[in-house]
Amino acid sequence: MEPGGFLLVIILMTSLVPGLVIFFLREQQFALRTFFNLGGAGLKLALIISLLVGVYRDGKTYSFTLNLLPGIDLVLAADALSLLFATLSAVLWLVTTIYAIGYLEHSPKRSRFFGFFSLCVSATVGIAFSGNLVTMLIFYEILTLATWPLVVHRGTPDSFRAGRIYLAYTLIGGAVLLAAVVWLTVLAGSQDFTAGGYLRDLYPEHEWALPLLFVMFVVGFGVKAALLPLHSWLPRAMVAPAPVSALLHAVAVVKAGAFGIVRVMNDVYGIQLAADMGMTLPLMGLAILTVLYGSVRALFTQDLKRRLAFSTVSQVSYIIIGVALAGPVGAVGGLVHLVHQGVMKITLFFCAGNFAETLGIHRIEEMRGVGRRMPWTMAAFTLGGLGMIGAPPMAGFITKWYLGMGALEVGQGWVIGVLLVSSLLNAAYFLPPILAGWFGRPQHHWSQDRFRDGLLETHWMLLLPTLAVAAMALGMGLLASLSISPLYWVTFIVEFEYGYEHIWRAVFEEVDP
Amino acid sequence: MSAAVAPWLALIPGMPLLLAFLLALDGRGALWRLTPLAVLPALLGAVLLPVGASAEYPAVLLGAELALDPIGRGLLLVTALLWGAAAVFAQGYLGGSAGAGVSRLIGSEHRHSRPGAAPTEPGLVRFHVFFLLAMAGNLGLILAGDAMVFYAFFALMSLSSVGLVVHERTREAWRAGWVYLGMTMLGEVALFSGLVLLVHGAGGHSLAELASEAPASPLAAALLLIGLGIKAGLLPLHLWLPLAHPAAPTPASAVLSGAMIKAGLLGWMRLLPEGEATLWVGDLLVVLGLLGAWFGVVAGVFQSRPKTILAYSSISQMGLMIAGLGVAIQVPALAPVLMAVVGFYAMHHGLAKGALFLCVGIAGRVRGPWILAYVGLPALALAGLPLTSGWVAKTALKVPMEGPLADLSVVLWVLTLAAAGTTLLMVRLVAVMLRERGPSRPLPLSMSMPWLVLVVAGVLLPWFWVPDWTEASLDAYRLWSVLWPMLLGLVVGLLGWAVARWRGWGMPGWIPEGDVWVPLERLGGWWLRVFGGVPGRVHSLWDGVMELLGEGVRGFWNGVLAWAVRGERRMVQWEVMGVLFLGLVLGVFLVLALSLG
Amino acid sequence: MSRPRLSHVLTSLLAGALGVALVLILLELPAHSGLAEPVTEAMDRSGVGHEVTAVLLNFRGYDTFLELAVLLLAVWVAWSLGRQDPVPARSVRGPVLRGTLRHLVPVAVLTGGYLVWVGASTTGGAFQGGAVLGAAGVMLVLARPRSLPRVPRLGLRFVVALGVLVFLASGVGGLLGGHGFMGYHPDWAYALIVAVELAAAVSIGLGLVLLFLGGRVQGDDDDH
Amino acid sequence: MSPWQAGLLLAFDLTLVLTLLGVAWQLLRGVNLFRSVVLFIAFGLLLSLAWVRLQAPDVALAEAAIGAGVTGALLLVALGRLRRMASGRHGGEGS
Amino acid sequence: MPIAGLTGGLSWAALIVIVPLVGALLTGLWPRAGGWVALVVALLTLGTTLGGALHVWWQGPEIHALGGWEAPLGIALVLDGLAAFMLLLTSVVGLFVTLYALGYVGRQERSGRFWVLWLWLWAAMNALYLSGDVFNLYVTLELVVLASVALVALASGGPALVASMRYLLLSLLGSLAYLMGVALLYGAYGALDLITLAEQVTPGHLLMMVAALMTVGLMAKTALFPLHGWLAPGHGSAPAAASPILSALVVKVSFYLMLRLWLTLFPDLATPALGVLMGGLGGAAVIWGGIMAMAADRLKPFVAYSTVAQVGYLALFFPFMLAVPGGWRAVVFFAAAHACAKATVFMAAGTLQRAAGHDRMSELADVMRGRPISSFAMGIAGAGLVGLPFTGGFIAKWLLVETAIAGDVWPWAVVVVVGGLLAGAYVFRLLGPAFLAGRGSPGRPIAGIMEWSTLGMALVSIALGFAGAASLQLLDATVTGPGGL
Amino acid sequence: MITENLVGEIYLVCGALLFVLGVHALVVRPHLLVKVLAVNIMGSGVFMVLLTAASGPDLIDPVPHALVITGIVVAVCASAVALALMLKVRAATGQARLPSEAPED
Repeated sequence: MEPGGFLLVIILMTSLVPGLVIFFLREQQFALRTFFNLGGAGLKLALIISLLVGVYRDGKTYSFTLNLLPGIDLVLAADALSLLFATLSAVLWLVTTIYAIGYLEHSPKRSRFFGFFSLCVSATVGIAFSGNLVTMLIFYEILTLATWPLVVHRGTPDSFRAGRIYLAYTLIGGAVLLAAVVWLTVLAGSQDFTAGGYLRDLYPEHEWALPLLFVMFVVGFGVKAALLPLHSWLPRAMVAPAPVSALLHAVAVVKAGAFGIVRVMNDVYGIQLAADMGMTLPLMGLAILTVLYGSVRALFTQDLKRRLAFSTVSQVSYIIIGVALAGPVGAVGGLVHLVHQGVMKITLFFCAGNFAETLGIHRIEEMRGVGRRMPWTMAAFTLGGLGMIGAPPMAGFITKWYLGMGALEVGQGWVIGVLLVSSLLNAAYFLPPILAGWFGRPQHHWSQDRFRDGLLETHWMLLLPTLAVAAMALGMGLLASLSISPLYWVTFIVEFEYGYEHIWRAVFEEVDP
Repeated sequence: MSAAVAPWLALIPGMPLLLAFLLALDGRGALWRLTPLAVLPALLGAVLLPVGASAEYPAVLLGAELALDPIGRGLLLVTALLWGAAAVFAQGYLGGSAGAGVSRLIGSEHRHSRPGAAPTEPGLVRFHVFFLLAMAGNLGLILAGDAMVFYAFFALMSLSSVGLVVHERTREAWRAGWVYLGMTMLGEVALFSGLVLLVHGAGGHSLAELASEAPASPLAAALLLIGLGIKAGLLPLHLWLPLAHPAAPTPASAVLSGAMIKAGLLGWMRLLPEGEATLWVGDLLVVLGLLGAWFGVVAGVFQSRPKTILAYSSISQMGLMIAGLGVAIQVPALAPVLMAVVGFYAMHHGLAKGALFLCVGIAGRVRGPWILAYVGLPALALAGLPLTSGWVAKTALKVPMEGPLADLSVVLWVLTLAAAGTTLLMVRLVAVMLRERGPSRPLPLSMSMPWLVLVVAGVLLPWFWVPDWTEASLDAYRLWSVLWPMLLGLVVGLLGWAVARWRGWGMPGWIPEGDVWVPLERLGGWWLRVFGGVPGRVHSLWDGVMELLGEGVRGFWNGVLAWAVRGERRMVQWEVMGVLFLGLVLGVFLVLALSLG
Repeated sequence: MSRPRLSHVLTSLLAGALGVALVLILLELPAHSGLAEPVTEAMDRSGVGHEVTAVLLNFRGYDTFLELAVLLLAVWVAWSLGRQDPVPARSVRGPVLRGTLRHLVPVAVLTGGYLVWVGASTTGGAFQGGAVLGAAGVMLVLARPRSLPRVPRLGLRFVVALGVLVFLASGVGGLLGGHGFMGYHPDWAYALIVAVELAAAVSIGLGLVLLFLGGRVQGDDDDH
Repeated sequence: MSPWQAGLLLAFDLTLVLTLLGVAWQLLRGVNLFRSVVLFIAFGLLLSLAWVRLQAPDVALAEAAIGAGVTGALLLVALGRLRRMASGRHGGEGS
Repeated sequence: MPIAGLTGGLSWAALIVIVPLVGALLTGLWPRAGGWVALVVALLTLGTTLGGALHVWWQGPEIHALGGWEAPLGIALVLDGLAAFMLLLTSVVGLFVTLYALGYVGRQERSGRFWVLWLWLWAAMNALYLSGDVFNLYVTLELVVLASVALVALASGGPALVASMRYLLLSLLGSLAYLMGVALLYGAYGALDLITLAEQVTPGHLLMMVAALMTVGLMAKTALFPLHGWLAPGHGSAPAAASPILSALVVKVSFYLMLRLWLTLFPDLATPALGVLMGGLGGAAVIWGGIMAMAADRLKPFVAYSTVAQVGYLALFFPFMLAVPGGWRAVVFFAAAHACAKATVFMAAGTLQRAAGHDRMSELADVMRGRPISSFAMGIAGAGLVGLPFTGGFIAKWLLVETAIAGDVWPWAVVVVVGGLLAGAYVFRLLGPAFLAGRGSPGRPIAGIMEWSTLGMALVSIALGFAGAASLQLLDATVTGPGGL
Repeated sequence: MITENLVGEIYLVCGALLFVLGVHALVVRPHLLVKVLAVNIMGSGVFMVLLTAASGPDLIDPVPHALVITGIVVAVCASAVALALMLKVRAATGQARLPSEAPED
């Protein structure tokens, strides 16, 4: 174990411990709860930043190992990819916590909510730092467990139905994943994630089992990533409160699935082996179907959050397309979308939450003219929506660009066509609400109108996080070549972790690293 | 100087952006009055910055580059001028208490203003924000030094001008807005994919690299053709244009038609890959351009609203420029010259068309024939009156084609006839405008000055930008060759007008506003009526099936539960348990005995 | 009885089959003398002369100890299942029973004691003796000249547990003395075994009596 | 032991075994509970005879005292209580 | 078969038996002091058990010849890895149940009975785990049966009594079948000592009959499908402090014995066909118990049916012992994980039942919300039942699936995975109502120690999630037959 | 000696049959008292097997004797508990049989 390994454990604890403490706080202990919430979130972010500094500046490696069973360890490790996901989670956790505090003001069961919320974040960060499949499986299952209470948080029959479906899907996915991980462990032992995979030597011997396992992994992780036939829990889970939809269904849960697939592709099988097994193309086909299907469904959905959810279904598969392209540039596109999509979608969800909280808007047609009452939120929504469409200079554009370039690079130019259709569909379901919001005439009064008295259009704890993430979504695209941008980072990962030569030059042709 | 280039270049699109941001931030103040100032950096830059000035912004996008080349410089100047003029015009057109359109704009359902602050129209602020955003895009794309930046500004311009089109929120405006938006999005994605292909081929995204290293990819060319053609009003892709221009407020129409429409052209000039494989692009452009030049005339003549006529005129004029560009692609030897000419033409057209659109706004305030004083000069310039910019432009376009390099006589003829068409259209415009009788209201300086600036600029334009063959064009033959089509158009137009007045005929609406779009729309409506229910029906069918399935599953599950409960009740019975016990003892024994032999 | 139930038929068939199988297997049992030889060899270290007693209280003393524990537990269970109120006295009906009791009980106690005593060397032993004692106790209870307390008092509880306690004490003594749990020092074996047997017999007797008393339930009164 | 002495013993054994089985069968039919209990006591006594035949006098003694005696007494008491319960509050039980 | 050697002198094995036994006797003499005696005994037992386990860990199995009489003649106490593991499990669960019962039975007039029976049961279980003699095992088995039957019957009321009666009769049937097996063994081999027998047994019809009788007899006690009928009513109606003992521990006792017998006496009989039969029964139990749990409408029968389901996994040791050397350890670990989780759930269920005054599942939501500690503990335990990390259940499930796959008997992996899903379905059916909207109410007052001990038990099941490696290592020090499984 | 073996076999068979008879009655007879009897008969059968199986040709093995004595005591304890429980069941449910078990029809 590296001496710094405990830092990883402490990072996990910064959300786990507050979460557990919060469970046992009384409803009225607002200040204390907020202290734990924000303190934990802030501390986590600070620690992760120090980790970043340690990794990048001082070149340290961090890992923590705990023996669970003979030959099977719980391994936490910080590599560039895990740091990417962890940083994303930590940043968005902080933002979402603030948002959630504002959002849930005066609503019941806040202690329970924040307790599970923190558990979810712990699990997500755990997934990020997982150093092997077993560890990832463990945190993945915990994520399932901790998310369910949030989905049913409102306690209505609707939310229960959603919760049931969510559980049905994720538990089955988890079961398949468990079987797959165990099987793989039996075949190859429990090995740490290795860039380029560690199964190459086994393939000739198990040329039947390994592809099957791959399929099982895709199914297992695909449930959370909302891949096509396994997606329908996601739109239903939108009955959850907005912060949940925002952080969990835009970032934590679905990204955990996508992240898992990325790990399996890159660090377990290795892209090359996956391609040799003939697995990348079907996976990409599935992802493409998901992209298109999600978009079409979003188009025909009038409920705002559900529309966003279907959009998530569609967008998360971009990540998978990128990885399945099996080339460095595509990998950059896919991985960077992990971050981009999260930030953009969380923006949109925050906006939806703002609309719902402030004016009681839940459906698209109710958005008419909302831009006049809530211009800032509407602006953020516009930025998020444009980002989803892939309009420059939003973050989504960078993704789309690299996906397109990646597709060309591996000779799969037709994928661009998919991107185009998807962009058009995205435009078809995002632009109408945007236009209606800015230019529509509201035909009736809002079903409610809160927070009118203040200086801002809504509660500051709702507005500021929204604007912050919107700014991030813009900044990640506009300043994509900045050395702290996700793109820069992802390029680093792809070049130095996955050993693709010269990708750096290919991406930042005019910038010397 | 060079140290200031980068911030200066950045400020050209940055200033409107900044102002838009401030405007949005303030929300209700009078900051919108500052809108015209946003063009200052561009104007000054166009004048003062050295040609070839360029700057890199490594952190932005994938390493952004802004540059000022000769064509860009001219365009920048004109564009800035136009935007500035439109901005000033908008102050009077929309803003003042006397504004005619203002009453329409006050649709504020939720006017909530701080007590004490002057009540300001929120729609006004919104208009100016989008106006500034579009301005930023337009100015920026001229400066773009790499594909990414070009695309970004292009998209910014296209998308934010949607806000200008639907600004008035009438049915017409929405319709136009949707059509515009839809086609714009199509254009965006086509442009995007074209760019991806190009950049992938070139291995870099700066325009210089694209020009020098991109292989001629037919697919990329076709995509660019579509993507930019929509903006440029290329013939079958022009559908949005006659809808959007009349729907937008006048200052917006002016920039839409005067400045933004050129973005497509500029894009082609910058991006179209050259080479054997893409020669057909030139052919196509020539054919479509010429068709467009004529179609614009024909369709425009049948219009009865000045802005629509102007829109079709734009289509027609763009057709000319496109044809010029096409020739330049077809005949690479002519390319340098023709490119410059097309650039000049674009500048000319921007100024003239901008002025004309402003005239439409002015027409609502001046009585009767006085309008002729405003509309005359720009209309004539557009028609190519000698010594105007139009004359120089048209001549300049034709002169290189007459050279021996290629047989372009057909093109020349059509070009020439198109000039007649232009004149005809102008006559029709004037006729329509004269017919419109509004109450005379004071014309604020903010509306007349911009017009004046544009007209003066149009007049001065040729003198600042004198190609070496200007002298030659002054000779009689050339003079005539420009004049006779013009006269032809004039005569036909006046005759037609006279006949119509005499007989009291109205112009038949043979070609509706938005020409092909109208039947398409009808077809779409029919399609929707017939098949519109299909998704719903599929959905409800799906729902039904799922419900049935769910019920089946639920029923099955309940059956299983009931069956299991019954079975359990049986298994709890002592006798059953006993039988099972004995059976198991014997069973295990037998299994063991049999399996062990 | 009408037509036989399926479960009965099945039970009969299966039980029959099991019986046949068991018989067939049993008939193939090899003849051997089991542990007879080791027992004989170890007799001189057992402290007693009778093999069965040696096995019961020495070689497999742990079994017997647990068996006493079972009895004790059964007493507790019967007690915990039964009614908790005092058992009322009832007059002994008829002179015959009274006379019988008067003579029989002392005889039974004597017989029991004797059986325990001879158990060390020949047939007999704690259980048999205890059973006789228990029989005497049962008769006493049936006669019941005075009411019995609701829950056995401490003294009575102690006596019931006496067998287990003494046995356990002896066993722990063996453990501490290095002879293993439930072991005896060879020199003391006889005395200890007899002591254990006596205590066990008393406990068994009392335990059996208490088993009789256990299991009274509501609606069950011995009065009539 | 002479052969026919052995034969006689065998006959005795057979008779004993058959009686045991017969008694067991009868008492397990459970037609009359009291009869069953009495038969059970008899069975215990017969069984102790069998134990004697199997050269296990200790077991025989234990069987007679405990198996037949104590168990029998327990059964009788239980039966009596059942009957009292039946005649007390609940009807129609105990046979 | 690494055996450290026979010990004279002070022996952990003997102490482990003696301590609870002394406690049981003391409680019997002074029932009113039962609670305190039980607490002290629980702590001491835990201490001695730990000592014993450490002894096994460091020095290997201990075989204590009782009374100094060696194997064929005397009785041996065998403290090996398996026994130590089960003892440790019993002690830990026992400690928390004791704490819980301190609050539950309180100062009721009849509380003494509970303590007596519980400590007797504990002593009996310890004796059983340590016994190395087939006949002695029978005696201890009877002790366990009588004590546990009485525990069930402590709850008055027809259903509880009928259930305990059924349990008693079936147990006696099982015991006698087992005893018949003992008789056959002795008749054939003239020995009772397990290790001695293990060296002598030869596969044959007799041994098969012995295996059948003993296995099925113990199956009935373990409530393995289809002989589970007595369990749900019994455990469901037992007193709240007794249910966790019965479901978590007593069921495991007979399972332990079955496992022990198969490991020592019958390893040669473990055929694939038998594996299919028993594993199939186990799989059926998993499914059936799950379905019945879905159908249950009262909390405690619901939990009891979950036990029926989970017991099904235990039967997987038949296919596993054949497929993988040491594969049975997965099942043993599962038994421990299940014990911890199930004890927690039953304890929490008892709390809720007492707080609400009933245990109808549809009406418990308020109390579940009002009793967050119990509900939380139940949540953790539920995760344990489903096999979610970081509980012992996850490690157990992992081991089961891994064993099945490594042994190339993957259908059992499917059984385990599907069973986990079913468990997920019914566990969330249990926990779901706690999240329904509405205010919680704590219901009737509850002794605090009941809730906290429940939480403690739940934490143990998490701790077990980190004890996998150590457990397996301990289990490696198990005395097995010559088959060397 | 043949007869000696034969004697053993007679008792072995008897033991087995008693066991089986007991099982049968335990399962089939509804009344709990009879079930208790049946358990005892079963036990007797097992004891008989145990005693007989070990009675070797010459030496008498005392171990089974001890076992059977122990077994008898255990059996009587179990019977006592079962009877006590039976009475409670009778008191609680009104019948001394297991419910859901219809009387023979």
